[in-house]
Amino acid sequence: MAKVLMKGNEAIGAAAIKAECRYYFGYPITPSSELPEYLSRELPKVDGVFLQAESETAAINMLYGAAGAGARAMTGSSSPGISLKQEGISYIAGAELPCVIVNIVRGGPGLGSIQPSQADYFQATKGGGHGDYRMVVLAPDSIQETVDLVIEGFDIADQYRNPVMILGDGVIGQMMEPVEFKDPPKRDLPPKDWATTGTKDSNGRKRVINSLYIEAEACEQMNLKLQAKYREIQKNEIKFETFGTEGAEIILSAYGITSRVTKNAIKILEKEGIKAGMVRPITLWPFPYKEFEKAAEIDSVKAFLSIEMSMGQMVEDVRLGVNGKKPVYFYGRAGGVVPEPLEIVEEVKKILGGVK
Amino acid sequence: MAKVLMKGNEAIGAAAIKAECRYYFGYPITPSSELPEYLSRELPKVDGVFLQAESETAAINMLYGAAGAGARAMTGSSSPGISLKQEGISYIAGAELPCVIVNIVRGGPGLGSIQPSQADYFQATKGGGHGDYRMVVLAPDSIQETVDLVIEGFDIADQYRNPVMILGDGVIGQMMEPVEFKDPPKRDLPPKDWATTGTKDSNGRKRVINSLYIEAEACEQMNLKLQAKYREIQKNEIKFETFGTEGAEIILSAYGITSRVTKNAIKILEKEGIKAGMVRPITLWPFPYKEFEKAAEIDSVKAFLSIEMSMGQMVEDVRLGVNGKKPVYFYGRAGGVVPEPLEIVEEVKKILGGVK
Amino acid sequence: MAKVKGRVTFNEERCKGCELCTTVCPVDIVLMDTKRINSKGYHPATVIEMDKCIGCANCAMICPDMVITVEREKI
Amino acid sequence: MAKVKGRVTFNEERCKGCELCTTVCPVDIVLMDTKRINSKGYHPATVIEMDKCIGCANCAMICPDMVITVEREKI
Amino acid sequence: MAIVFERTKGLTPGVMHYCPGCHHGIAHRLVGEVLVELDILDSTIAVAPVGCSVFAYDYFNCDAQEAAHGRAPAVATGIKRVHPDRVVFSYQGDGDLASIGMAEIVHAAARGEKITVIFINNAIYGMTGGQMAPTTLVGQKASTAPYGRDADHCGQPIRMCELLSTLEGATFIERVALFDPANIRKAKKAIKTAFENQINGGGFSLVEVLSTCPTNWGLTPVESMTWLKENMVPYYPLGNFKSPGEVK
Amino acid sequence: MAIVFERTKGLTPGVMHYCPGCHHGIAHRLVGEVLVELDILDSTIAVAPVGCSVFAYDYFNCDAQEAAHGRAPAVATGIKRVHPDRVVFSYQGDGDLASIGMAEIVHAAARGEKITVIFINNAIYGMTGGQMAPTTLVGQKASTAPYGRDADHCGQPIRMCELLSTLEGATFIERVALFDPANIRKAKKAIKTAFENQINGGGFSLVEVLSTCPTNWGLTPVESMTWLKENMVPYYPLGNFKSPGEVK
Amino acid sequence: MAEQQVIIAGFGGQGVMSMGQLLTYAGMLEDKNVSWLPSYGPEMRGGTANCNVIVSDNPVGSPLVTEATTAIVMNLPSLDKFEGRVVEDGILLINSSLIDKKTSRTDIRAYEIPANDIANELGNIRIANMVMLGAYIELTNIVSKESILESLKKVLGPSKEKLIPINEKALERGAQAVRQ
Amino acid sequence: MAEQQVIIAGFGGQGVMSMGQLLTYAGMLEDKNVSWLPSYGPEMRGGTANCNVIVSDNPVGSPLVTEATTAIVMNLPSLDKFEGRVVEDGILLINSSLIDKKTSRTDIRAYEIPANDIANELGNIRIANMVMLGAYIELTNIVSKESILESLKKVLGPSKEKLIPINEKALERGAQAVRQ
Ligand SMILES: Cc1ncc(C[n+]2csc(CCOP(=O)(O)OP(=O)(O)O)c2C)c(N)n1
Ligand SMILES: Cc1ncc(C[n+]2csc(CCOP(=O)(O)OP(=O)(O)O)c2C)c(N)n1
Ligand code: SF4
Ligand code: SF4
Ligand code: SF4
Ligand code: SF4
Ligand code: SF4
Ligand code: SF4
Ligand SMILES: [Mg+2]
Ligand SMILES: [Mg+2]
Repeated sequence: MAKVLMKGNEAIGAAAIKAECRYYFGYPITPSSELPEYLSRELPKVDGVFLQAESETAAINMLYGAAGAGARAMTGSSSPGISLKQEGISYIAGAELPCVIVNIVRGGPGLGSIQPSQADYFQATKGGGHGDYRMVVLAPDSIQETVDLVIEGFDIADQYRNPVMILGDGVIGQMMEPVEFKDPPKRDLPPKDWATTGTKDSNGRKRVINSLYIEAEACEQMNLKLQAKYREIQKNEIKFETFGTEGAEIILSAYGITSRVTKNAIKILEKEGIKAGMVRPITLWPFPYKEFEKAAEIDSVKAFLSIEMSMGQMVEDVRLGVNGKKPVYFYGRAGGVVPEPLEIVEEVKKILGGVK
Repeated sequence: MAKVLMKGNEAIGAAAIKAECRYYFGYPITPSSELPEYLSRELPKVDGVFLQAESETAAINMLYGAAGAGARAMTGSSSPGISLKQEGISYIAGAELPCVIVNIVRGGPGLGSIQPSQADYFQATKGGGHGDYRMVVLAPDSIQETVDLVIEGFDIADQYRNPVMILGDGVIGQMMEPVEFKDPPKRDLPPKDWATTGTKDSNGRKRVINSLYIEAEACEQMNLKLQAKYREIQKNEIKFETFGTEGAEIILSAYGITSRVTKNAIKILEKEGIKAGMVRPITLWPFPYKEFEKAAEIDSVKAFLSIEMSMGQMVEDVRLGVNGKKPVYFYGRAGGVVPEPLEIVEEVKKILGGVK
Repeated sequence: MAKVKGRVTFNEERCKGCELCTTVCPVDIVLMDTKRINSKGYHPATVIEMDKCIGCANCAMICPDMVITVEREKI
Repeated sequence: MAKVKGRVTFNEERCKGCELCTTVCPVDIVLMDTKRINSKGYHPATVIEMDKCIGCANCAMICPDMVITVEREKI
Repeated sequence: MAIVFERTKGLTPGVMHYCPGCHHGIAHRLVGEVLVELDILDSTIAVAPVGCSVFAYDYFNCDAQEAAHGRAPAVATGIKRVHPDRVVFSYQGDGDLASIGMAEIVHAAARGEKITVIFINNAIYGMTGGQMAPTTLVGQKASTAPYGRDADHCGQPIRMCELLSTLEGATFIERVALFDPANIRKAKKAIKTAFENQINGGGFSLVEVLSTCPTNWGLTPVESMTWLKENMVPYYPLGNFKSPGEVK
Repeated sequence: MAIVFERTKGLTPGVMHYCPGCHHGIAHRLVGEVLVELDILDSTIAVAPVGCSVFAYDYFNCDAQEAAHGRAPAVATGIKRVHPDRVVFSYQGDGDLASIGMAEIVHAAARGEKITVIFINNAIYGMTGGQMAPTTLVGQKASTAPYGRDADHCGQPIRMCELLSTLEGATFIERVALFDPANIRKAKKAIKTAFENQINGGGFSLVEVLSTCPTNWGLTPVESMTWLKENMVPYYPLGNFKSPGEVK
Repeated sequence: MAEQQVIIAGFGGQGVMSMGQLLTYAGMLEDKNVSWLPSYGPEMRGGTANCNVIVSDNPVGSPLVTEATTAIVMNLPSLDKFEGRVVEDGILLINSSLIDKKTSRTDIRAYEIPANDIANELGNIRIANMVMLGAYIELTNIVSKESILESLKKVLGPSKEKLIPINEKALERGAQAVRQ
Repeated sequence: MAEQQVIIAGFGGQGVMSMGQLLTYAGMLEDKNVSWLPSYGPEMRGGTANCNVIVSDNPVGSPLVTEATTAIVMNLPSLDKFEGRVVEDGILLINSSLIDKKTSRTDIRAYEIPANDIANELGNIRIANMVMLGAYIELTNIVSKESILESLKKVLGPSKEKLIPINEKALERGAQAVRQ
């Protein structure tokens, strides 16, 4: 398939269709609305169903129903809307339903701004809903990667019976870049022999989708099962991009669009004779702690700097990875402001001045 | 006032009334329902208003309205209900409205169990809603401390114009212990000269409660203002209990009811000749990182163990505090199971065997 | 008027002693056996004058716990 | 029938050129000034034959942007 | 002798957890019987609510999903859109459907979602211990209305059938009660029609079942029957509000 | 000459951000005029929605709170319960009130919450770029209904006045439109009554204002007026649905 | 340094919760450290209920009783569930009116008290719990009978003060039953 | 190693977004690395709109253009907002039909193009954007006119292919305007 130029939100929709997702339930919100708009046009053409839900709360519960019925299904929204989905996400995780949830993050808290942000990192990675659960959180930095991760995301969801979140931001949602729709790495996906499709399909054996375990001990068992699965995911699914760490004076970490700004900064630093390496987490959960551990052991590395469009969220995971071996600094912009390369360059110089 | 024997949930209600809270908006849910039940009986007696909201979503937004109108007001729920409040909490934090939110945590994820749990730690402390915001999170370990913290919590909320969460669990909500209703430490509280009460009260100067800043730069300013406030809170409001750290071989950390089980374990360990110290965070945010840093520097201390009724949440903050200086272990039970002292004793022995 | 004869059987272990069935029998033969107690601790419902039963199934119809089976024949 | 005389004033900088006011004037004197453009880039509404105005305020009533002030006197 | 009434195969064999005399049991049975009579047990997917009937997923002898409190209509929508050829129904209490789940039920009805809803109105929150529901009668006591529901403070009870009947998408709406065998038979007929309507491709169907909660009403099961008849029925008139055949 | 019409002091002096010809402007003005005429500007607290009128908190010349999308009735409830002697109103769009905020508006009405609601029904989501609303007419195109609203797929539009009128707590309900001066005058009268009802201690009041969204309808403001009259009014009949005086 | 860790268990309607609360209240009146923790949740509906009570001279650690110094069991399922939780040399009080099984433990002090029968004799089946409580305080002396009655007054309120004598009698009969 | 970082800005209806998209599309057709990023949000309603385009031989770093090699401004507010963003020796294209102000920068190459007037002359005011685009590619040669037209065909679809010639003319007139 040739390259096409697509807006991030639309590319997500197209990737979902390519991944054989046929059901979308969602409620519009800037800066993600082109996703439902695209799918309202395109899903009917492939006999899929686009349904505008009355709210984000309804949408996530429709998704629960559809995923529990065995379908590949998706919802999407932006920050305040994702907050409204938290109960539903916890239910989906508890009932182990595979599905994809898109968050095109905007400035918060509250009504905030509609500009790009990364301030929903904690919510996505640590659990905005109640209870011990995890979503696989994929954070692309280009439209091509967005498309690739959406397509693979559906497979990951099905493989582990787990919700997968695509964590983008206003830039990812709104920008256009050329994309190619490629097949994902082949995975052996288990049959959905747990889906409620009527006992016609299961020789009369009744199937139930549920997360209620009234006895604490049973509920603990469910949790232990989830944790075992999460360890499996941590073992198999960590994705990151690392470069220039050997011989670097400082390691910059950033994800999503911020990592591209950071790359520009690294180029400028290079010209000025400062060698900065980079670790870019692609899966925010499972987080590539080991990669930071490794980088922290490089002698030349004096410090880490986490760059985020937030007031400091991923930096905690960076600290957990670095585990005291090197100082970890933070630079962030908030409320919808995207940092500029020169700001990062300045910050790096300040830090290296300080630790030198 | 003499001691009275009260159930945790009712004591929270009584403490709120003592703190001059006159408005409660909530939706029933086990194991927190005695709180709304109590206040439906008692608030009318002091000319207050108890209103059963149609949902947790409505309740948190009623709370927003009432707090914005200048009242001392409260809501409460348990895990799934708190998930539904996440958008509202983010709005309240963004609009800087003082109020108290009670979470009597139960087993999750999903519908889970109704038994006591601490698996909403991340949600409470890192932000279950969208955007960079923080609640002050108070985690009492007895009914007396619950009452004290609820009463002080309203003052903290008013002092900083910030939501305060009381993070309990099924045990805290359901158990009875003797309590005394004491006046909180005196604070100089700022006048609520921002509350919407009609311009009659403000010489015609219009007041607006809001968290929308359509320009990214303005939204960033709001965030910087919030962050400055959060630093102030971190400076002034950290609460913890530490004991037996000097000369300890291991530091146990636990909060809420788990800390009492842990204290029993420490006694047993003492009898067996193992000296274990303890750091009990009372404010989960702001977290007493320094206290862990200090403990990590004690020579005798070989390891830390975080004990939780979750699959490992606070342990991340413990790690951030210890910052690689000593190994940090985790022991937890999930889904509503409360650990028993002997389990902890065993775990400690295993760890000390391992690190020795 | 063709006469009908009925018979009701109680799966007593299921009975929760709610007494609803005792209020709807047209021939008033369903009552609680206050002498006995099932393993759940309830006095089960029972019928003493079975021959009066017309097999109308009212009792079964109102029973929330599916305790009662009803048989009927024309005689 | 007592005659009334009206006068309308346009705060032109507020006008967004929506033309709603032009559709409701009973004497049909409100129209868009296609020659001029205000600083927002809109052709403002205006009245040419002011003496016909009866001060009915229809134009002001329908204007979403509070551009129009209406005066009236009996004559 | 021929068996004229026996345990329906529409329900699983275990004993249900409901309190003695609770109407949930009767309502379950009626639904189970209808599923068997319409021969749709193996093509039906139930959606259980959060409320006393939370374990309905265990009791109905068909596939089932447990929904979050109030969201059963949304979950049912998700299922039905994926399997339009299957029968999907939700079973919900009055707290679930008329309080927290108000938006979901109204919108499912407005969309004309081709699902069937069994709505158990017992004028109280049963499961959580007798708190006030939107359907609690004025003056009725509840654990969050200890002085009796005060209309001036929190309004009068909501009549869901009347409210939903204003929506074009709702094609079958009926209110029934279970306080005597005659009414139970009517209730079953309504439930059957509600499922038939779905099978025939009709829109949204709902049967409101006035029910007792002896435990939280503080009455015996038999007293509860009388209380329901004397207090609930006058406020919640029984009858059909909408039928598929009706001219709009 | 005497001034017979001038800019109301009920609104702040700035220019509003609405598109040319958008009815939000007219509706704002009517509310502002009523607040002034009833002399309640300094005792009123407005609640702004999320929608094109999100900045209403800036425009109404009184205290105001910005609510989360759909939750204005809950926010208004919180305020009114704290200040029962103040006048509280919410101003909401059709997405805000009839979609995401359905539960909140129904329950505020059911409780007989003593607030006034101005409901702007423009049959579309204006702010976010023309997505389908629950009030979008069948066949009408929207950015999420690119082939026109299909009743079989997502039902027919919701008539909120009719739905809310089934609730006892709703004591004044009227639907008005703004497509000509006569109707604008009627609308103002309805808005005034809705506020008077609150001042007099009546229950919940709501005025639904049929409005245009030229930008997202893809029509000129003048064409929009005609489209509204010819398409919306037949489906959404104008008139009073409930009045305080009425016998229940 | 007395400390009692008590589990009280039985059917929903047998007053096990209030028995525990009275004991806790009495402990508080005697300035001891106390806690009361109920089981809660669906097993309470028609099923069994239990509570944990701690009365101690020291501050109460965990309010959960995992090793009971005493278990008071009012019905068979409770015996089965909780006899194993009693510490060596601990006390097990069995309501023998409803439980015809004996305990399988030999390392504890078990007492069989026909509480329902005694209560019936006294004319009020609902005070079987007080019979058990009387036996319990007789054996442990953790609180006085007077404190229990004082607590009962607080709980019953002035309108029901007339019920005090029969409750007192129940306490005494319970004490008698274990006094040999 | 050519790289163009372009800001295109103007009123909502002036086609600045599609101008940027055409350029991006053309870059893609020529196998360059490209990105297009719009401003979004409420300022678009009746207000101003702008987009960032990058066309480069290297992989695109950040899609945000903070230092523009070229700015194309279609109205006065855009000139004021963006002239400062142009790098030294960069290009500033000013739609002089609507902007009668000159740039205050002296370190850049500024061109005034009466795009609306030219478009009007060509009989279609809506192609003022193509005039500007013609000028832009003439100056930078970052993509060919043919690629732009090819992109336009894709965007317009077969039904509107008849509009190609007038657009081509607009491109040429724009090129002419800066060709001296
Ligand atoms: C989000 C959420 N809020 C609250 C609860 C607690 N809760 C469980 S059931 C219930 C009410 C049940 O009442 P109803 O729907 O009338 O059913 P019934 O028990 O009367 O049959 C509530 C409030 C919950 N589980 N989840
Ligand atoms: C929770 C949440 N969901 C979605 C949005 C996005 N959003 C903002 S306004 C709006 C719809 C507005 O439509 P309407 O209420 O009809 O008002 P109008 O703009 O038409 O006046 C939506 C979906 C949001 N801000 N918050
Ligand atoms: S079947 Fe009819 S007659 Fe026979 S016992 Fe039952 S109710 Fe009575
Ligand atoms: S109705 Fe059923 S459960 Fe109730 S008493 Fe009769 S047989 Fe027993
Ligand atoms: S006031 Fe009446 S007559 Fe005068 S211009 Fe306006 S609409 Fe026309
Ligand atoms: S109605 Fe108002 S804004 Fe519209 S054209 Fe007339 S004066 Fe201008
Ligand atoms: S609490 Fe009420 S509704 Fe629930 S099972 Fe018992 S009687 Fe039925
Ligand atoms: S988008 Fe529509 S509703 Fe919003 S301001 Fe413009 S015309 Fe009005
Ligand atoms: Mg109920
Ligand atoms: Mg609208």
